[in-house]
Amino acid sequence: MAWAKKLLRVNLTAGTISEEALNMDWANKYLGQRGLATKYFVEEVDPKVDPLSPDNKMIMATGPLTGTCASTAGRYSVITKGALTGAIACSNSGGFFGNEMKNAGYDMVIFEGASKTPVYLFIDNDNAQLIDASDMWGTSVWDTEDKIKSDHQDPMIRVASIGISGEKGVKYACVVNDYHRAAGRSGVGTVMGSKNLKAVAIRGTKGVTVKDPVRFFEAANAGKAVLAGNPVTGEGLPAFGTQVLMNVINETGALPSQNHRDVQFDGAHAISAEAMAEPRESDGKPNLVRNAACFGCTIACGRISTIDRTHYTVAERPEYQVASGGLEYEAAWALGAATGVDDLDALTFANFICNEQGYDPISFGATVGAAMELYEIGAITDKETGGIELKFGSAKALTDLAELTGKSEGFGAEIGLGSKLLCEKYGHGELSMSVKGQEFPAYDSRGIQGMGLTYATSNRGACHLRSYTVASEVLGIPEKTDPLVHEGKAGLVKAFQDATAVFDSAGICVFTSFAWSLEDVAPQIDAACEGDWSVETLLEVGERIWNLERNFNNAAGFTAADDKLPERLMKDAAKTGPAKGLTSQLDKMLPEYYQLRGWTADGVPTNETLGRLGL
Amino acid sequence: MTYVIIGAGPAGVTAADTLRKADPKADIVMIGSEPEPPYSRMAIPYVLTGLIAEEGTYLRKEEGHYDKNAIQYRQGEAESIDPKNKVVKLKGTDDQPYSKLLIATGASPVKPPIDGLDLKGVHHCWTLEDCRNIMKFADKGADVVLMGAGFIGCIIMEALAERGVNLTVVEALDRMVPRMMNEAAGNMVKAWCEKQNVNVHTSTKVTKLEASKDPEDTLVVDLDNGKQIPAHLVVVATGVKSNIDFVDGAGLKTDQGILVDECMRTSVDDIYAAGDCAQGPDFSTGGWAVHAVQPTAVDHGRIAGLNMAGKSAPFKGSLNMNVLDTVGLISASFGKWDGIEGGDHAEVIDTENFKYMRLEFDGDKIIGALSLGRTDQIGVLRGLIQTEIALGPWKERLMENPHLIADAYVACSQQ
Amino acid sequence: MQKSLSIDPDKCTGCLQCELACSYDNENAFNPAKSRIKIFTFHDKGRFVPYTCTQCYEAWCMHACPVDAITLDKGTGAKIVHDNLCVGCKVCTIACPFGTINYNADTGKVIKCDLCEGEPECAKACPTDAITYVDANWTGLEKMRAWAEKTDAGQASA
Amino acid sequence: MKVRIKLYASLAEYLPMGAVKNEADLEVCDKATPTQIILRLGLPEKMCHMVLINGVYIAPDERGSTSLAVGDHLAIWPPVAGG
Repeated sequence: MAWAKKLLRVNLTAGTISEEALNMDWANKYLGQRGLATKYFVEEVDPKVDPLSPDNKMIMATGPLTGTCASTAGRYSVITKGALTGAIACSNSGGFFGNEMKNAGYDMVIFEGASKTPVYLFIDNDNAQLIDASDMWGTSVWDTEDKIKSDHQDPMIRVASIGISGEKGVKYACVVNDYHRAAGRSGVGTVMGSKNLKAVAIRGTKGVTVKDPVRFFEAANAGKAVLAGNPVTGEGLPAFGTQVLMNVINETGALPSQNHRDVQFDGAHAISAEAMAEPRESDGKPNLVRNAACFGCTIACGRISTIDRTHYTVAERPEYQVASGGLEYEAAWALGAATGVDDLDALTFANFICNEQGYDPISFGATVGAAMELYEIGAITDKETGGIELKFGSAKALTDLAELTGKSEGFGAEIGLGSKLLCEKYGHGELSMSVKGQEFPAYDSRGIQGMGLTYATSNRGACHLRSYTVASEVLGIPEKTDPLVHEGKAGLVKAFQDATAVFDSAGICVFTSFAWSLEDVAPQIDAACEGDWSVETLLEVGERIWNLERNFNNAAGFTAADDKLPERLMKDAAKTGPAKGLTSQLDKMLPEYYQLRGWTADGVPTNETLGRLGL
Repeated sequence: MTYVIIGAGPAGVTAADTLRKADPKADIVMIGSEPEPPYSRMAIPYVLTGLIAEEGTYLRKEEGHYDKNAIQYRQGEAESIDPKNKVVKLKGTDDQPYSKLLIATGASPVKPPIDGLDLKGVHHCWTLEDCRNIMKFADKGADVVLMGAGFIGCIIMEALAERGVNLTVVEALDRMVPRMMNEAAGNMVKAWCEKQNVNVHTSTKVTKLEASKDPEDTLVVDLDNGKQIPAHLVVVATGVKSNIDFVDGAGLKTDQGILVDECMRTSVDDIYAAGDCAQGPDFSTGGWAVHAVQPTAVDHGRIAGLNMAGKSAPFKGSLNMNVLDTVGLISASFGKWDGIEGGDHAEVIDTENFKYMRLEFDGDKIIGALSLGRTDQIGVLRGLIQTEIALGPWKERLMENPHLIADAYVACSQQ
Repeated sequence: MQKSLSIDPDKCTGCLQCELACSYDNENAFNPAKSRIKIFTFHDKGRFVPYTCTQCYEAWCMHACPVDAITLDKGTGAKIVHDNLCVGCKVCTIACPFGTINYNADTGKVIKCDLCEGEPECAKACPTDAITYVDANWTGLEKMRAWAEKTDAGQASA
Repeated sequence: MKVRIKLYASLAEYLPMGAVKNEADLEVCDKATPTQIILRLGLPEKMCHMVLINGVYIAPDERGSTSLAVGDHLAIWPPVAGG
């Protein structure tokens, strides 16, 4: 019922595979996916483990709704200790892989140890086996996916794999499924690479059932009707995708540009959703081919794009002239605004390469931005870059580095360190725009105050997807708050964090939350899953998950001192826009946040809090 | 107007129904030579397995179908045709006059020239009567020898295996289903059958059958390799031939079957032929062939019916195709599965998982295919071949991965 | 006026809600592998094509069935497989040139679209109107039928 | 006086002739309010979800009372989101 109630444990060191019953006591307390897999992870893994050691584990997990007809219910997450951050990592991906895992009869797959030689896991319903992947090692995500489908002569196999970047230890490598959906952040693909695990391929045909089908259909259909009737999820996202935010955030004065030196970018329009839809001069066709959905998604915000055939990146390379996964907002920001590059085709090309070689465009773009600043101040020179003129705004530098980083060659290997290690290496740790080693995404914490607290307290390092207060502060969802003030943001962040943990653990996409509240989600979970699931229970689950993750990080050695933003955001005021003259007010929000969380002033959950949540 | 149909198999019944729709007022007479209502030989194996009762084989399930459609169903065996007087002579009963005649007499199993085939316990598996006889002998654990591992032999094999008999198959040619499969596929089927505990002898002939007294009422089957196999039952499935002897003297041109044109007309006015007895247009070769399979029989029957009723409906030709379930391994063949000279082919063999796919091309068109271990969307192979889709860039993809047939079909036909 | 499924690939986002609805209605489980409608994804063109039975007038599957297990539903025009009569011989699966009738090894029967007794779940579940159930005369399935006519003669004139 | 009008996403079709990159200069009367400009450009009111003057959000009940000054940027979006 909703849960398959079974997991697969793969010991890569021993080459063994075994089935286990899912711990349903835990499922009742942590729901699934992010929450439940984190519970398994913290129970089984030493918090001090080196992320790249065989003692680290990696869990691919679905939620109870994954594979059902609830809208967007095709998600899975990769849970591990992040290679980029050393913190608990949970990266969520759409596409069609999560559904396939559930249909093969598994809620999650736990990988432990490390294989001596490259392997991939092939699951064909009840039959799971590790297969030699030596002939795929050194190939891209795209080639790996094609090869596995071809080897098994089954185009319906779903594949999640790593590219060369993940093999070679680029710190922010992703796990990519369905060619261009990715569990993108924190270096979960790097961990996978360290285990010599090239791919997980699944064919599942068993079907997914729910507790009360009649009620579930009603609840799921009601949920879909809410999404369809909501102007954001029903019209805005399908038509313009997340990229519609480029002009919004720029206008709001919260679009970090050139390594967060500025909060607005002159080239914003040129790399926005509006630009993606404009016919280009050479062939009269727009960058955007069409929108596309992940499994079960009735929103369909995904972009399918092509690059202008005459563009320097692809003119001689027809293999990149076909349609593929196009720019989403965060990627476009990092590849564009963060680096000062306003060439839409160059960004699209870099994005293709990120997908093809499996690494996170956010961390990559942000790191290139940081490197550009290092270059500008002379901390790195042409000698280090191998002759790449690493100037802000250079499309050529961006696309060259994209290819080099994908293969971890030349200066690409340095970019592959991530901004924190790179900046420290060249003596300017302060230039890394990151928290807990993970680069910021596309919102400036001076122009959107809540996001500063979001980044600082995110359990997986700087991240917008742990509490997307942009929704409230800028977009007015569910209600408008003032982005420039810090008052009330601690509570807002906490509420978003707890609710988001529920969405991430249910098997659905957090984008539904633009239209859905937990009032819309609870009936779907309650009809699908055994047990009683109300908004209140779910919120408690969300809070429990948040504290579980925090506890792990604390045990791993993180302290309140790690809940901080780079000095630039605390001291250098925004130069333009509504936030002109403003810095982040994190120091005012953080104590209030700890208090609201029931944590000590040092950011440690009190015994009372832990007891209340049953931790 | 009186339409007369000799034969009550799939071709005959389809023709009768088609004629009724096309010509509501005409008289329609269908003549069958077996005592049961019109039934399907294809379904006999499922009676053997117990999945269905005999009634389950009937070609039309609706109560009173023939009466309701004013199709007069007459018992009788055609002796000869008198085209001049437009009369069919029937054995031991009144002649049947016709305005237009359809010959749909099907085919019969051939008996190889081997001693002992008349012994008790030796049967074809062709009629319901045969089926009843086989069921008497083929009990669980009984020793059964199946002569012939062609298409029909294999269909029966599945049923016999399911009854739990100790089964031995003897095939004279070098592989199983030799007329439907190449060596690679035929050998894969053999390996599969052996894995399912069926004894398979290929390149082996039965030399004679003898009655045995130990135990009572059994047989001994002598093979040309010197072996002797005991049997409670021997099933003979060594091929079929068209039932056309009775048309001698009627002036119809015949070859392997009765020659018909693209409208299923024979060489004699107002006489048509369809189904296993007809040698009709062959889609793949442009020539004429007997394709003794169900889809061809009903296509023939429908085309013949339409043309007899005066609706011009020329036939583009039948595609030789088969689908077979050999003890759980499902295979299919289409068209020129053995290819043409100078044509490309794509082939993937997965011996371990008993999966096989081979596509034969003429330029960028598929002209034939063989498949084992796959059932999904397999029909698109017919579509690809018969609509002569120019594959363009999809040919290269299929050369790389022939399992993309459905994608190729949809891409090329629905863009 | 008889209705039929109308398919507009340009509107399809590839979400598979149709496959989920279809499989649940027919198999009591969300299982795209058992859906009677299938979305074909052409990755490098960014194109998604919903694909299912056209319910052709003179259906090859229906005629080829040796045991009369596939019949015409006069109300909807659907060709219906009767599980109690189907023997699983699979002849229909090679006879249908669209490949839209398929063998289900779990049940030993074939499965195909039956238009859900006139209320197709796929059309109800489609969020973008790529699949609609409309008057038969102006459906996109005409395109498939046009292809069907190439398969042999007699089809169109029947 | 001249102000800069910016209409994005599906509102782009309401841009005056000669607009570039979703922006156009518009001659309006002194102290014009967002509501007046929305009416003049024929924008459906419920589509005007986010109304920003120089990047600062103007709440729906203030759109009729907040005046623009020379050179101000008035940017308007329908309901959108991303992430």
